[in-house]
Amino acid sequence: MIEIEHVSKSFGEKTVLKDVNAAIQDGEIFAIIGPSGSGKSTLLRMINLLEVPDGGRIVVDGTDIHAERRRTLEIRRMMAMVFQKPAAFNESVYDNIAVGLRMRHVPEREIQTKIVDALEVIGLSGYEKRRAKTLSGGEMQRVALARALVTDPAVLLMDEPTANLDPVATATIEDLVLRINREFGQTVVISTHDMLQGQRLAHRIGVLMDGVFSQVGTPREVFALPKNKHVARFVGIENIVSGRIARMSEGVAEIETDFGTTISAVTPLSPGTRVSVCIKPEEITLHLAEYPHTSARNALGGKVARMTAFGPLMRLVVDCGIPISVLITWKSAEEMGLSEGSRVRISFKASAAHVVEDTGA
Amino acid sequence: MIEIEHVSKSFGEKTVLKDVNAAIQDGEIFAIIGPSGSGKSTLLRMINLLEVPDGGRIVVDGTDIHAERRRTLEIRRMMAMVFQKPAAFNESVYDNIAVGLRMRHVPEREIQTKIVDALEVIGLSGYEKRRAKTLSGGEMQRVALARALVTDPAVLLMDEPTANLDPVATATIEDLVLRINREFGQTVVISTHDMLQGQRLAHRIGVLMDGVFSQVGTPREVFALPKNKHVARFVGIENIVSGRIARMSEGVAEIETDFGTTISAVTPLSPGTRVSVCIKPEEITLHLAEYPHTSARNALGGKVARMTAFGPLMRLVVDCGIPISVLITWKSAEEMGLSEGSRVRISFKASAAHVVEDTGA
Amino acid sequence: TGTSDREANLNPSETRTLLLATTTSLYDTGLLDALKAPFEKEYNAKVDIISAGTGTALGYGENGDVDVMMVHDRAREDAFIENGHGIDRRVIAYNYFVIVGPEADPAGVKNMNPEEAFTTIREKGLADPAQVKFVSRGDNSGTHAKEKAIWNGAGFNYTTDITKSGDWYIEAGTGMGATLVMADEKAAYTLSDIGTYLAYKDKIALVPVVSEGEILLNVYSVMRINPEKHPGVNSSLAKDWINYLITPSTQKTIEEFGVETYGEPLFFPAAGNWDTMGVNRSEVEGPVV
Amino acid sequence: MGYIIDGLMEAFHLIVSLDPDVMEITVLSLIVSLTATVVATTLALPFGTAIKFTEFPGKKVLINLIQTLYSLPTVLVGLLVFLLITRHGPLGFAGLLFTPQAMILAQTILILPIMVGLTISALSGVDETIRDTIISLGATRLQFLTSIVREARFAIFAAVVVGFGRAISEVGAAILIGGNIAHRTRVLTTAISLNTSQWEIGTSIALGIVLLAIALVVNTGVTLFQQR
Amino acid sequence: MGYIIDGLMEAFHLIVSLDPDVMEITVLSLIVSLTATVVATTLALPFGTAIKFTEFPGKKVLINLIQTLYSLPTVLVGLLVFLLITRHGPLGFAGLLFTPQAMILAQTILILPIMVGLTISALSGVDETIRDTIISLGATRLQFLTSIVREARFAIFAAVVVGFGRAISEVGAAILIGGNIAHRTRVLTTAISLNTSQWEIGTSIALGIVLLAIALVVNTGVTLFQQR
Ligand SMILES: Nc1ncnc2c1ncn2[C@@H]1O[C@H](COP(=O)(O)OP(=O)(O)OP(=O)(O)O)[C@@H](O)[C@H]1O
Ligand SMILES: Nc1ncnc2c1ncn2[C@@H]1O[C@H](COP(=O)(O)OP(=O)(O)OP(=O)(O)O)[C@@H](O)[C@H]1O
Ligand SMILES: [Mg+2]
Ligand SMILES: [Mg+2]
Repeated sequence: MIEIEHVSKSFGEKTVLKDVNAAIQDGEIFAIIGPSGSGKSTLLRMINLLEVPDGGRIVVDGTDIHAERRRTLEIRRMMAMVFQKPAAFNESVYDNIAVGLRMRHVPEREIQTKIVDALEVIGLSGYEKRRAKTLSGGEMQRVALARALVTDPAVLLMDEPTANLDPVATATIEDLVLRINREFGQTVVISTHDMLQGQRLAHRIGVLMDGVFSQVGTPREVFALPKNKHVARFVGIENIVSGRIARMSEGVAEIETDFGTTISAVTPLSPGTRVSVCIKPEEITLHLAEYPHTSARNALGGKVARMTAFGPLMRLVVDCGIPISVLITWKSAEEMGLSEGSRVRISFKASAAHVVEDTGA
Repeated sequence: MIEIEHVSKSFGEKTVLKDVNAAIQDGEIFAIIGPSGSGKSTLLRMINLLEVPDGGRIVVDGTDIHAERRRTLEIRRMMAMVFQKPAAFNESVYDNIAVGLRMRHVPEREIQTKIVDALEVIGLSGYEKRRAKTLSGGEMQRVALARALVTDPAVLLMDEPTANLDPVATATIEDLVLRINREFGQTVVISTHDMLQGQRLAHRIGVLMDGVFSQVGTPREVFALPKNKHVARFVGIENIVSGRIARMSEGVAEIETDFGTTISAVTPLSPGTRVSVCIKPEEITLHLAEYPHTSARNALGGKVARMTAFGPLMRLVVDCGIPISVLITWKSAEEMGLSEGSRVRISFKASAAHVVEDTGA
Repeated sequence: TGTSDREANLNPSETRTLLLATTTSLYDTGLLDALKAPFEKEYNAKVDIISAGTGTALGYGENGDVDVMMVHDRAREDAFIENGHGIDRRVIAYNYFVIVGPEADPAGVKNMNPEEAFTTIREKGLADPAQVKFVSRGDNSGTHAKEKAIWNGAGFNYTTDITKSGDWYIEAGTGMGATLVMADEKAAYTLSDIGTYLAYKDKIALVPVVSEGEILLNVYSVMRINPEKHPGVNSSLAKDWINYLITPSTQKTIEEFGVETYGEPLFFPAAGNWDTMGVNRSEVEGPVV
Repeated sequence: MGYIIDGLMEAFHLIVSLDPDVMEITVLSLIVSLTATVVATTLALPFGTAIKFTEFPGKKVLINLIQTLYSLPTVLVGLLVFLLITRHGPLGFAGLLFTPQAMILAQTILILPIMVGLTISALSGVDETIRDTIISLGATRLQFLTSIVREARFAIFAAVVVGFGRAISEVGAAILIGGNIAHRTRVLTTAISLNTSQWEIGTSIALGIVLLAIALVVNTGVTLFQQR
Repeated sequence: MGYIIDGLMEAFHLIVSLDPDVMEITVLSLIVSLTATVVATTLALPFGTAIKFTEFPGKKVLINLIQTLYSLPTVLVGLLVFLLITRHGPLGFAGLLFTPQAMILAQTILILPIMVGLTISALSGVDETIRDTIISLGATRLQFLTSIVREARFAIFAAVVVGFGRAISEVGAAILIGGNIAHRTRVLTTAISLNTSQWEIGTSIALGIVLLAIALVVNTGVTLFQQR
C-alpha cells in the first residue's frame, strides 16, 4: 500500500503541492489526472524517491520511504518508473532495456529471453541492435516501458506513458498494463492527460489541482459526479452554469441561474446556497423546436450556433441565452436535418443536472 | 504551396518512406496521422530542411528546397517547427522564446511585447524568468510552440504539439492554431496521433502508412470512407469483416463474410471481389432481442460480451459469431437495462457498411 | 646498515650504484660518460649521473640524495663543505672561461684582459646599447659566479653598477647553451665555459674575444656526501670514484678528452697543476681513505 | 615540510608586500597566458564548431591528430617557434625572439589543440535536439556558432580553464622563446625554474603559490562570468 | 626549416632502426605516463562522481580550487614530491627518489586535478533524465558510478586523453624527481630537454616526433576502445 500523507513540495517560491493525501491499495491501478503543471510528475517522482517532499510523508508497506535511508535501494528496486521524457542511454535498444536487469545481476541468458519477449509485446521485435537515440518518439516511449516492466516491479509508476502513441499502440500498452495488473497484482500509478485512458484503465482516479487531490474516486464518480466546478470543467463537462438554490419542492431544488433561467435539479444542499450546475453534453436531449414538450423537468429553447465533429459523435453548441453544448449521434443530426441556425429545444432530467456547491475561488 | 513529390528516405537498412506524395495548399491545415514509427517526424523534418530525402523532392512555392542550397536560410526562416521532443535551451523561458526573434534582429522592445503576449496565450504568464529546463512536460511543449509562433512563420510545422497536454490546454492551443490560420492564412502541417485533433483542426488529413500516404482527404473522407482496411483500423473503425461479394441485387451487394453471415452493402465493386466491410460502432443500432425487426437491411442477433465506458458513450462488444463493437449513449444503455449477457439484436443500414477492396497484405 | 643501497633494496641481485650529481655544463661535455665506463667495469658498479643546475645539484647533496657531487663553484663548494654536507673534495681538472662575442667585436675588446674587456663592454654598452650588449647567465651558476667575480675585479659593484644599469646588460636566467644562443641572436658578448662554447661553436657565430687571464680559471672538483650527516649514502663507492678520478691514468684520459672532437683539449688535468689552480697539493693528489 | 611552510610564509609576504619584482613577473605571466588563452579560444571556437558539425572524409583522423597534439611537449613547441622567429628563420625580420609577443605565440600554439579538442568535446555534449532547434529557428552560420557555444558554455569554459592552466603553467616554451630575461620576459614559471636551479626552494614554492593564487583569481572570474 | 627536416628524417630513422636507446626511453615514457594516467583515472572517476552528485557546503569552492590546480606548474609538483621523498623527507625511507615509481607519483599528482575536473565536466554533460533513470532503475552506488561513467564515456575518454597528454609531455617533475638518469629515469621529455640544452635541435625534434607518434598510438587505441 502506498500512503501519501500531507505531502507538500515547493520549488523556490513556487508551491506545487500543498497537502496531497491518498492511499493507493495493493493491486490497484490509480490514475492521477490534472492540468499541465499541477504536479503529477513531481508526485510520481517523490514516490520513486527522486524528489524529497518538503512536508508530509509517503509510506510504502509501512515504511516511510524518505526517512528510512537504509532501505532506499530495496524500495527503489520494488518500483519501476516510466518517465514522461524517456531518456535513452547512448546504447542499443537491447542494452537500454537490459540496464535494470543487469543491476539485479540477472543472468544474461534470462535477460535475453525477457528482452525478446518484451520487444514482441511492445511491437518492436527486431529493434534489439538499433541505437536507442535514433528511435521515434513513440518507439522510445515503448522501450522505456519495456525497460521498466522487465524488472517485474511490484509498483509500476508511469508518467504519461502513451503521450506519444497512436490509439492502436496505446491500446496495446493498455492491454498489457491491465493484463499484468490482473495476473501479477501489480500496483500501478499512472499519470495521464487522456481522460479516456483514465476511464479505461484506472480503478480509481485522483484529480490533482491547485496542490491537492480535489477529488479521488472511481472513474464514474469523477466523471459523473465531479466535486466542484473546476474538476467538472477539467473532466470535460462543458456546461457549467452558476446560480443559487431558490427553493426546494418535492425534493427537487429550483436553481435560479445567473442568466435568468431556472433549472431543476436533485441535490441535498439547502436553499440560498450558491452552486454550479454541471450538465454533461451527452445527457442532454435535443429536439426540433416544434416537438411536443417532454416529461423532462428542464427544457430550454434555442438556436444551433455551431456544429463540429467530435469523433463518433457530433457536438452542437446551442444558444439558449447561455451557450449549451450537446452531443448527439451523426445519425440523429442527419435525421433531424439540423444545420447551423436551426431552432431547437433541449431538455434534461433533474437527475442529469449535477449540483456542486461553489466554494469561492 | 508545399509539394511533396516521390519522397523516399531510408536509415541504414530500414526504409521509412517509400514514395510520399502530397500537395499542401497555402493556408491549409494539413494533418499527418499514422502509426508510431511510420515516418511522420521524418517527413516534417525533411520539410524543415533538417533531413535530406534520399529520393524525390519537396517544392515550396516553386523552389526545390533541398536543391537550392543558396536559399536555405530564407526558406527556413519562413517556416517554424515545433519538435516532438521540445528542446530547452539552458536559459530562462524568456530567452528560450526570444531565440528566433534575436536571430532575426527584432528590436528587444518588440521581442518583449511579443513574449509577454505569447506567454499569456499559452497560459504561462509570469514564467519569463523560470529556467526552461525545469518546466513540466506540458509547459515545455507550450513554450516550444510559443518559440515557433513568435517568429510569425508562413508555414508552421508541428510534430505532435499537444502530446503532453491535458484536454483543456489542448483546446487552448487548438483554438490558437485555428485562429492564426484563419487570421493570417498560415499554412500548418501538424502530425498528431490524436484522431479527434485531426478531425477538429485539419482541412485535410494524410494517413502515413508503410512508407506512403495511404489516403489523403478531408477528415470526413478519412474517417468515414477509409481507403483500405489498414486505414480503417487505424482511424478506429473497430468492426472490419472480411468477405467476398457474392452477388448484386438492386444496386446492393450481398457480401458473404468469412464467418458465414451475409452483409448487404452499397458498393460499385463487382461480384467475386474480396472485400473488407467496415462498420463504425456508432452507425450500429442496438435493440433488445424481442424488438420487432427493423427496416435496416442488416440485422444480427447476439449477446453482450463486454461493456466499457468510452468517454461520453458506452462501448459494447456484442458477440454475433464475430465480435462487433457498438457505441451507444449511457442513457439508452440504462433505458434498455443492458448488462453483460443480455441478448440483443444489432442492425445497420446497407449504406452504413463501407466496403473496401482487399488488396493483399 | 651503513651502506644500505637503495638499488639493492629494490633489486638485491643488481650491481652497486653510485649516484652522482653534476652541473649541466660539465655533463654536457660528455667527459663523465667517458670516465664512468672504465670505472663501472673495474668496480663492478653502476654510475648514475644526474645533471642539473649547480644549485639543484648541491640541493640534492644537501639532502643526502646523492653520493657524489661534481661542480665548479668554489665559493659554494666551500659553504657546502662548511655546512658538513660534503667531505673529501678533490680537484680533478681545470680550464678557462672565455669571453665570446660577435666576430665584428663592436666593443673592440679583443685581446684585452678580462677586467678591461668587461669595463669596455659596459662603457660602450651604456653609450650605445643597440650595438654593444652583454648577456649574463643570471642564474647564480658557477659561470655566473665567475662573471660576478670579474665585474668585482674590474671595480664594479655588481648589484648597483651592472644589473639594471641599462638595456645593454641582459640577465637571461638560463643554462649556458641557451645563453650562448641568446647572445648569438642578439650579437652580444657573454662569458662561457670553454666546454659548452666548443660544443656550440659550429651552431653560432660568436667567437672567443678574450680567453686569457688568471681570473678566467675554472676549477672542477669532486667530493662525496658526508655519511655522518646523511647515513645511507653509498660512501665506499663514492671514495672509490674519487680515488679513481685522481689516478694518473684517469688524469690522462681527462687530458686527452675532446681533442678528437674539437681539435683541442677541453680540460687540463689537475695532477701537477695545483699551483696554477691555487689549491693545496693534497686536494689534488691525496687519495681518500 | 619546513620548505613548504617557508614557501607559504614567503608567498604570503611576497603577496602582501607587493614585491615589485614579483608583481612584474606576475603581471607578465598573466598578460602572456591570458592573451594566449583568448587568442586560442577565439580560434578554437570556430575551428571546433566547423570540425564538429561538418562531415568530411578524414574527420576522425583529424580529431585523433588534434588529440595527439595534447601531448605536444612544451620544449618542442619552443623549438619550432624558435626556428620560425630566429634571426635566420622565416619570420626573423620581425625581431620577435625573446619578446612577450613570441611567448604568446608559442603558448597559443601549445594550447590550441587542447582547446579545439575540448571545444569539440563540449559541443558533442549538446543534445542533437538543441542543434536541430537552433537550425530550425533560422540561424545563420554565425548565429549557429554563437548559439551552440552559448549552450555548451559550461563545458567550453572548462576548456578555457584547461587552456589557461596549461599556458600559465608551462615553462619549456617560455624559457626557450622568452629567454627568462629579467624585467623583460621573465614569467612566474621561468622564475620558478630559475629559483629551483638555484635551490631557492622556498622562493620557488612561494612563486608557485603566487601562480596558483592568480589562477584562482582568473578561474573565479571565469566562473562568475559564466554564471551571469 | 632545415632543422625540422633533419628532425623528421632523424625521427624516421630512429623509429625504423628501433634505436635501442630511443626504444628504452620511449618505453619508460609510456610506462610512467600510462601508469600515472591509469592511476589518476581510477581516482578521478569516483572522486569526480562523488563531487558532482553530492551536495555539500563549499562544493563550488572545491570545484574552483580543483580547476585552479590545472595551473599547477610541473616544477612545483616536482619540488613538493621531492620534499616528500627526499632522504630526510617523510617518505624518505622508501628510497623513491630518482626512480620511475616516483615519477609516476609526481605525474599522478600533476594530472589528478585536471582529470577530476574534466570528469566533473563530463558528468555535467549527462542529461539529468539519464541520471534519474539510472537511480530509478535501482542502481547501487557502484552501479550508478559505472552507468553514469559509461554514459559519459566519450567526454571521459577526452579527459583521459588530456591527462595522458599532460603526463607524457611534462618535463619539470620528471627531471627533478627522476634526475634524467640514462638507462634509468630518462624519458622522452627529459631527453628532449637534454638535447635542447646541448642544442641538438634535430635530435630534439626527432624525439618530439617519436613522442607524438606514441601519443598517436595511445590515442588511437583509446579511440578504438571507446568505440567498441
Ligand atoms: N526545479 C524546478 N524549479 C521550479 N519549478 C519547477 C521545478 N520542477 C518543476 N517545477 C514546476 O512545478 C510544477 C509541477 O511540475 P510537474 O512536472 O510535476 O507537472 P505535471 O503535472 O507533471 O505537468 P505536465 O502535465 O505538464 O507534465 C510545474 O509548474 C513546474 O514548472
Ligand atoms: N537515425 C536513424 N537510424 C535508424 N532509424 C531511424 C533513424 N531515425 C529514425 N529512424 C526510424 O525511422 C522511423 C520513422 O521515424 P519517425 O520519427 O519519423 O516516426 P514517427 O512517425 O514520427 O513516429 P512516432 O509517432 O513514434 O513519433 C522509425 O522507425 C525510427 O526508428
Ligand atoms: Mg508531468
Ligand atoms: Mg514522431
